[in-house]
Amino acid sequence: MAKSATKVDLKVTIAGVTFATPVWTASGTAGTGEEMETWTDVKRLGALVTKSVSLKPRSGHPYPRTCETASGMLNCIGLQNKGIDAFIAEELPRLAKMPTRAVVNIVGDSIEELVELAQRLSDVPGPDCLELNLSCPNVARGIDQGSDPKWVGECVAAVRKATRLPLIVKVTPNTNDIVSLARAAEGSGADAISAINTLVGMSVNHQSLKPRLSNITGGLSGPAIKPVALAAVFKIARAVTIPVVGIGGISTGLDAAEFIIAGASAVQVGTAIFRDPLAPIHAAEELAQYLKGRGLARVADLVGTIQV
Amino acid sequence: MAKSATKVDLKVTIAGVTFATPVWTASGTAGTGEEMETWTDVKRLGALVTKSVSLKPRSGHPYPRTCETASGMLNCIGLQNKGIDAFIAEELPRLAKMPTRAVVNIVGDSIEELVELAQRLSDVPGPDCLELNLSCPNVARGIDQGSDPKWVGECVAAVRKATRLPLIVKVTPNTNDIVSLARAAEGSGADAISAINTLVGMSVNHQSLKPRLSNITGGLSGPAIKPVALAAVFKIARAVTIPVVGIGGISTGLDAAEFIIAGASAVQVGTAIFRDPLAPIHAAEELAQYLKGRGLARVADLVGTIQV
Amino acid sequence: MNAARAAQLVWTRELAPGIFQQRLRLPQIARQSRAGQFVHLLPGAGHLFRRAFSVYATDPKAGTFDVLHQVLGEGTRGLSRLEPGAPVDTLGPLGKPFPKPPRGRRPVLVGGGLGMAPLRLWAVELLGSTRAKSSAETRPVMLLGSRSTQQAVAPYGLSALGVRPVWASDDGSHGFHGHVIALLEHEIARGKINPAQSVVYGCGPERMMAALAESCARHAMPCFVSLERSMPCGFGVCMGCVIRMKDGAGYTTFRRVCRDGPVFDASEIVF
Amino acid sequence: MNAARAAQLVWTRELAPGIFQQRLRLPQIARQSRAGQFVHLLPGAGHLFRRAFSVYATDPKAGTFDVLHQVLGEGTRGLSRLEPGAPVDTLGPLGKPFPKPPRGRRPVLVGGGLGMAPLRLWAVELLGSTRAKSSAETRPVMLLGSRSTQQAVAPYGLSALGVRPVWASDDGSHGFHGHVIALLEHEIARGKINPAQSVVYGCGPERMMAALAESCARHAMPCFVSLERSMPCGFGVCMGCVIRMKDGAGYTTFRRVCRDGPVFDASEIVF
Ligand SMILES: Cc1cc2nc3c(=O)[nH]c(=O)nc-3n(C[C@H](O)[C@H](O)[C@H](O)COP(=O)(O)OP(=O)(O)OC[C@H]3O[C@@H](n4cnc5c(N)ncnc54)[C@H](O)[C@@H]3O)c2cc1C
Ligand SMILES: Cc1cc2nc3c(=O)[nH]c(=O)nc-3n(C[C@H](O)[C@H](O)[C@H](O)COP(=O)(O)OP(=O)(O)OC[C@H]3O[C@@H](n4cnc5c(N)ncnc54)[C@H](O)[C@@H]3O)c2cc1C
Ligand SMILES: Cc1cc2nc3c(=O)[nH]c(=O)nc-3n(C[C@H](O)[C@H](O)[C@H](O)COP(=O)(O)O)c2cc1C
Ligand SMILES: Cc1cc2nc3c(=O)[nH]c(=O)nc-3n(C[C@H](O)[C@H](O)[C@H](O)COP(=O)(O)O)c2cc1C
Ligand code: FES
Ligand code: FES
Repeated sequence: MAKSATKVDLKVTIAGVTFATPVWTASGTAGTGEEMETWTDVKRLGALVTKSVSLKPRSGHPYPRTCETASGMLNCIGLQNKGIDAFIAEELPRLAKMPTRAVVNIVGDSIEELVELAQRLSDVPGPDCLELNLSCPNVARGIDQGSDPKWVGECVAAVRKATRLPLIVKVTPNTNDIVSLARAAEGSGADAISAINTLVGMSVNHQSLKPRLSNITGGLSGPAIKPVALAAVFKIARAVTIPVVGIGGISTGLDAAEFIIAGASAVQVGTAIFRDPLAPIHAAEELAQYLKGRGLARVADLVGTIQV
Repeated sequence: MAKSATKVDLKVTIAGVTFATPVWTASGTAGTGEEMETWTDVKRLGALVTKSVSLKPRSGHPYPRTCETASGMLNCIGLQNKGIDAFIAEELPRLAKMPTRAVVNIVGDSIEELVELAQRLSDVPGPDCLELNLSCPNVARGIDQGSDPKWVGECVAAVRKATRLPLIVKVTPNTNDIVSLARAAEGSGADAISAINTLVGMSVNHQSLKPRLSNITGGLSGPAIKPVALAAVFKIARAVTIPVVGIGGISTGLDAAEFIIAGASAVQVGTAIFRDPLAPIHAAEELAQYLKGRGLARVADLVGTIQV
Repeated sequence: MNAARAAQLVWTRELAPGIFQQRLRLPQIARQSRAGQFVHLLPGAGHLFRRAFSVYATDPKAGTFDVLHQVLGEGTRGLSRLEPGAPVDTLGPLGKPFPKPPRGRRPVLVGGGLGMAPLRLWAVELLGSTRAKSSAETRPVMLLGSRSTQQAVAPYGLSALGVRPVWASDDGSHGFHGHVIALLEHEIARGKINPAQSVVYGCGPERMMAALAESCARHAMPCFVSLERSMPCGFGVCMGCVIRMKDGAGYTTFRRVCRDGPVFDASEIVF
Repeated sequence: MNAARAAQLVWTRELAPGIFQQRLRLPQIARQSRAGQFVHLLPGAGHLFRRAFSVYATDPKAGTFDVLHQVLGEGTRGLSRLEPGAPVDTLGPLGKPFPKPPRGRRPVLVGGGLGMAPLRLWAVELLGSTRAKSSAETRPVMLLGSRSTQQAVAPYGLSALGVRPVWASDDGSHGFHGHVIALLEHEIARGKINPAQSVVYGCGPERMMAALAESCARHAMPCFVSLERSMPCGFGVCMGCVIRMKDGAGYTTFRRVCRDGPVFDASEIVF
């Protein structure tokens, strides 16, 4: 591989949308961007992916909602969000002005809800992309449906018809066959696949004999799940022709590079933001350094270069 | 809860077999016991669960077979084992004499193979129990079959007919519904369920652009997966009436206690043995201390005491 | 744009077994922090999550701030073992400070254990703003509870400013024998505190805050409490650190302690 | 029953940038270790896995043993930073030692980089067993390769025993200019080493060992190499550390370096 003093271009284009860097925030870990504006230079984020928004406001689960685990954390936030009306009225105007791409993540209990959400978001300025959360493990029916390729296909097809916005479909890792989910999404018109969401997990307090989360189980995220996420991204990228957005345990630029080598066209940084709001920006910088060190001029030159 | 100076009895009985402690070794992490005899006092192990044995000898995958990950490791050993003939000739006689319970873990490519293995092991002294590995993620067809409740049911039914040895069925976590697998096993005559095996994972070397494992993907184990394992054990224990053996990221007696609180009747220590061959024995000691501290006289008094 | 920055550890003092005061240098925190706000410190490079500590003292001229903490687990242990000069990754100041006392109400500061920390800075700020017209009527009153003498840490530098905390201890070894809420009731009963002319600021274990809220409600005293939660992010993005609101519904059922608090009007929350 | 035990760090010396010799006290290791065997050290309580190091020197009377290592990652960094007196959880001695030289063959020890470590102990053992009848014909010959002078570490205490390594260095700054295998060929060519009366013991990077095996095969010299593998357990239970055997099939295709090795007859393995 030629090593030269290349000027590195971090821009990536996914579903016709150009992102300043391939390093985005992950849904549920950067709110709707307001706090990120305080603590980071948002224009250096590839995209701000918003916390899942649902049709009706949701209260989420009671405290305790999180706990630390070995190299990771569990959460059972329970999709607390203000609902699409307030989101459009209060959050979108700010998001529209934010000097970064806004990927709006939507979640629903039914296909109809997702369709309505997609429609509502299509008529307003702000969203550059939609991300369909078909994988949140914290809502009763979330897992079963999200792990059924047939449902995923129907769901994506319906939402596809409802909007012209680029569609990223976020699939669940709590399945024996994430590849079929991705294929179903692709077959129904998804523009990209994002993976992975959290793994179902639990923690027990041996003093109180109680679960450490109010909802008993929750979603596992952070470095602990990085190997699971990498395997998922690698397999999906070989099975579909649309871009894959890698998520799971990414903290640094070298983590990002590993996902891109395995086939991701972009990545999202989640849990690592809690430790440092600047994590995605630092990761993008480190990724640029890495590309430069390898003499690669563009991110695309690294995508899927894994040698197997 | 009464706290008194109880004398703690660690004995547990599962499927009619009594084990000196509820802390066993996990398959593939203690060989067939020979090395454990050198490095630990095996009579203080609840049981020695052997590395999976198959009908024919298997070479396993080339090096590199393991790599470290955040709070865990990946492996793609590929079930290297000497096959049932050599196992019975060379290993069983020693296992039969070992002053601990021998749980023989068997793996096969087909139901017929598993049936034959079970038959072969039924006629010889040594095995106190069989553990059916229906979940190894390293063999091509392992995952798909192991995550199909129907196949699991058929498989267990067939093996059940072939042997009178107590049957522990080890189910895969690489599924959307581990509970159905456990139910299928119970319905077909399993005496106990063990969970979990490793999660499918992968690691990439960003310098060489190569996967870190020869077989590209491998199984993730260690503290990183403990939350996933606990959730699985909790759910299974509420869904079946047979005992559950908890596995996944257990290193200490308090880890063991958490699994037992969540519903496990016994546990297996795997990856932690690599750090310290005495880990299961120390865990049993710490568990006894813990029980004593809570004024509990027997392990059974802790099983499933989770307050939800 | 703010950002996490490396503070420098100036010194560590063990005030009581397992209780440490640490001075850190980071001018922006020293300058910007207001009583009730907190800093989110990374105990070391190997840690995945930060730990929240109330700002205990500031010296804007020297560019330093102090925290007071108790070693509970890995995070606080890691911090307590740092060598002077060590960098400490610091996010802050975070959260909303204590609100000013309503007109005509004298601040009564009620703390339990290390809940004393933000109250100590609050006392200093209150004295600063009222020093000129400082009188027996406006000076803050401070009631502090601890388990025993051993655990009772005197608020740093307050006696020099003329504030002498009234102590309560569970075992009677340090001041009033009993709970600090019992002490508050006692002070009200013997006329030392006049509910009609007081406002209470509390910080301490959640159960104590619940009891304080109840007591204040009974005496019709306004009461503001500073709360603790496990805080993955500390700056408002994870929704992990929530508290239930009395008048909440749907999305507003729960609010974030890190960003909407940590100080809340005690009458508005469900303990 | 053996078990992992806490050795005590006696001292650490940085011999070259990033290269450390460490002396540890643990009588059983000092007494039992034979050249070619290794210890599996836990770099600290926070580590999940041990790290393998050849036993470099032993002092059975003092109950100490030495390791020689290079800081590569977290494990070796952690070890190098320990303070004297620190406990180091130690499993060992592990693996099979170097086999004795066949009759009439003089041992030629060929090392690359820190592969020198087990060879140094082997030289000491060989001298011990042949000292009485020590002569030019039975004394071990030692050929060592390094990248440069800076990285060339003299085998501890060997010169006092009269063994002077012949050096090769990649950049020519230290002895023979070139690879240590080229040096071996050179010594054979100029009659210093007689293949018919020599046995080779090698330790170093795998590629070097492959080249050594090839060279020895060509000269019909028996050759034993000590190999390295990533070792999760080190005592034979995980099957992670395997090497492919030439005559293996099925189960015997791969053997464990930790327990069936780390020393192998070079002619039997597939590099
Ligand atoms: C706004 C705020 C201000 C605080 N101010 C102080 C202070 O001035 N002095 C002081 O000693 N402590 C203070 N705390 C509590 C302090 O953050 C915890 O004691 C600390 O996080 C424990 O960390 P650990 O790793 O040592 O303990 P561990 O018990 O090992 O921590 C394990 C986990 O539990 C969480 N946790 C446990 N208890 C608490 C708690 N009470 N509050 C928050 N998180 C908790 C930790 O964040 C972590 O996730 C404050 C907390 C908050 C939220
Ligand atoms: C039998 C044996 C004897 C050894 N003797 C010595 C010695 O005397 N001196 C010395 O400096 N080194 C020796 N090594 C190599 C030493 O074990 C590695 O350098 C060390 O494990 C690196 O650990 P780390 O955490 O610093 O590096 P990292 O690179 O961070 O380690 C990451 C992972 O790679 C593994 N790894 C990477 N390279 C090696 C390697 N070459 N061998 C084994 N594992 C590796 C580690 O075990 C770990 O799993 C020996 C290895 C073996 C197997
Ligand atoms: C506190 C928290 C809240 C989350 N909320 C959402 C959510 O609302 N919608 C969603 O699609 N994913 C959500 N996720 C999942 C993340 O977007 C991401 O897929 C997952 O955390 C793995 O990435 P990480 O390891 O980098 O955190 C959440 C994760 C965390 C930790
Ligand atoms: C190196 C290695 C080899 C394993 N081999 C087997 C095996 O042969 N059969 C099996 O059923 N499980 C095997 N397992 C899985 C373990 O028995 C256990 O289910 C898993 O590792 C989770 O437990 P742990 O986190 O304590 O290691 C293996 C695990 C490891 C790490
Ligand atoms: S700690 Fe994350 S929102 Fe408060
Ligand atoms: S390191 Fe585990 S078998 Fe060799």
